[in-house]
Amino acid sequence: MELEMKRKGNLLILKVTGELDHHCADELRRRIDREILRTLVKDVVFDFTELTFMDSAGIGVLMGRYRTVSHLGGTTWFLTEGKTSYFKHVMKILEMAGVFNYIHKCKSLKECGV
Amino acid sequence: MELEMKRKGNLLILKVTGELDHHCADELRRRIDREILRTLVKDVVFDFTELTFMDSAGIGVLMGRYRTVSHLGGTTWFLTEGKTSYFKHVMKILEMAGVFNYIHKCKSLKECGV
Amino acid sequence: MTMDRKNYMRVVFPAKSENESLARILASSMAAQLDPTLEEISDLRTAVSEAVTNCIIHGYKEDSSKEIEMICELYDNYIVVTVADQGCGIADVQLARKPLYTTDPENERSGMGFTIMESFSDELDVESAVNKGTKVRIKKIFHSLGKG
Amino acid sequence: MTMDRKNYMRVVFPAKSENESLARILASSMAAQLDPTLEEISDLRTAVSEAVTNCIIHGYKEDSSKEIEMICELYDNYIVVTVADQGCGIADVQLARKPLYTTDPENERSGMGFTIMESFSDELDVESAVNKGTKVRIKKIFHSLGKG
Ligand SMILES: Nc1ncnc2c1ncn2[C@@H]1O[C@H](COP(=O)(O)OP(=O)(O)O)[C@@H](O)[C@H]1O
Ligand SMILES: Nc1ncnc2c1ncn2[C@@H]1O[C@H](COP(=O)(O)OP(=O)(O)O)[C@@H](O)[C@H]1O
Repeated sequence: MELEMKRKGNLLILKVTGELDHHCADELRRRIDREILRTLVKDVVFDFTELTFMDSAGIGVLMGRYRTVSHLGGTTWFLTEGKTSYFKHVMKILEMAGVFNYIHKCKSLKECGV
Repeated sequence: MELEMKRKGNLLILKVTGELDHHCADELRRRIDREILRTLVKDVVFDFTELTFMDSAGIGVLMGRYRTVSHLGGTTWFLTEGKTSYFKHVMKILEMAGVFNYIHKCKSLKECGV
Repeated sequence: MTMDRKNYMRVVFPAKSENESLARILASSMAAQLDPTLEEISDLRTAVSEAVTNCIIHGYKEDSSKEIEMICELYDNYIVVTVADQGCGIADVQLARKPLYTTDPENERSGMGFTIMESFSDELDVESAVNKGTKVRIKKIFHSLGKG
Repeated sequence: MTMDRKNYMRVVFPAKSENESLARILASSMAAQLDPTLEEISDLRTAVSEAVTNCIIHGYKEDSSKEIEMICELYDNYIVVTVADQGCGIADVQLARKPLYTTDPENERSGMGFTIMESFSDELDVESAVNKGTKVRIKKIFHSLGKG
């Protein structure tokens, strides 16, 4: 798992690549939470389009960040325009878990209002 | 393992790609021997430059074909200009086994006299 | 109709989270011998990952001195993967299998593990006994192979 | 200095030639947890492949109803892979380990298996007893890691 964090105005872009499982979920959430608190951004957007593996640990990471961000009055976005065949699998898992009842889908960063 | 066989005059070009182990060695030698007897070529050249795995089963395949080809009065060649990092490993194994005391190294197909 | 088992593998490894990815590799390498689709392999990897993670987190509460056993059995057009721990066990399996049910929300567990295992496999059996352990049996049919 | 074992895996699979590649994947996936070089992984894959092939061809004479056991043990900067069969065994291990020595030239065996295992590993132990079986222990140090 690799995490790339970029700030664009009030938005924190979180690109996670590689394999997201329970093994790396803990590190992932610690690094993201630290960055949210450090930069005091309002909104975050998750880019999971280049994951090569994800299981329910990914749901936990998304919903946990959603809680932190909502608490601080921000919005959590999720990029839905992945091109890999694995990304369909990621979407299937997240839809099944009802994640998009809380987290906003977006087709591009433009939609997140930056 | 994939085998690609091409004829060029008196020369049979044998390109083996993928993984060459004991599991596929038997199929490999049967297919090659059938082609040698069918086409009655004189010489053969092995192209192992795109193997992703080889163990001592590769030595057996080379030396076995060398015996058949010599018996029919031909020469066995081996292409040495592989570009992959794995090809160095292949050469290390073949050098260790003394295969090149019998089989002629060549840098390109031109050297095999076609 | 009974089918012959074509191949199998019995593996034991410690309950370390590094081995979640190892377990996925084992199951998918064995499944690959049948040449299923990438999507079918993805389903299997996810289901196996959930089962192994559950042994580590719930069964053994992250005690990595404990062992997990995984058995992969390959048939004509399907694979059966059994993942077992000798940990704390589950008191009410029916309740545990419900979507969103989790005993570990502090660790951001979503309670979707069993639901995912179920929807990404063709059969899911769970046997468990408190203080004895839990055994999960995942059957994944490779419908793409069109046999049987 | 003794080193702690960081991880391990015990695997049992039938003596089928399909499982030669499976055994390579198992050993190299475990080794990859240390992040060695590609070349070091290639050496290990080759050595393991020779050991497993020998169990299948020589130990069990291609009887795929028999089982091979493989144990991978990971330390700080090296791996130990043990491959064992309960097959025919080797009467004279010293002779068997000689380059070019083979009892199976009809099958185009080169007699280079043990020589390759030796030169691609850092330590090779062979224990064998006639009609009991053979156990080969391959130790591969990942010198690239520069530890220990
Ligand atoms: N191997 C296990 N050992 C003990 N309890 C388990 C095991 N697997 C699952 N459980 C119990 O079942 C519950 C639901 O599991 P699951 O659906 O995978 O969700 P999650 O792992 O997110 O909690 C867990 O919270 C746990 O209480
Ligand atoms: N697992 C084994 N069981 C029984 N005999 C073995 C085993 N491994 C090796 N041998 C014996 O040792 C000989 C040399 O082995 P090796 O150097 O690997 O060469 P090869 O496999 O090409 O014959 C074999 O020909 C066989 O007689």
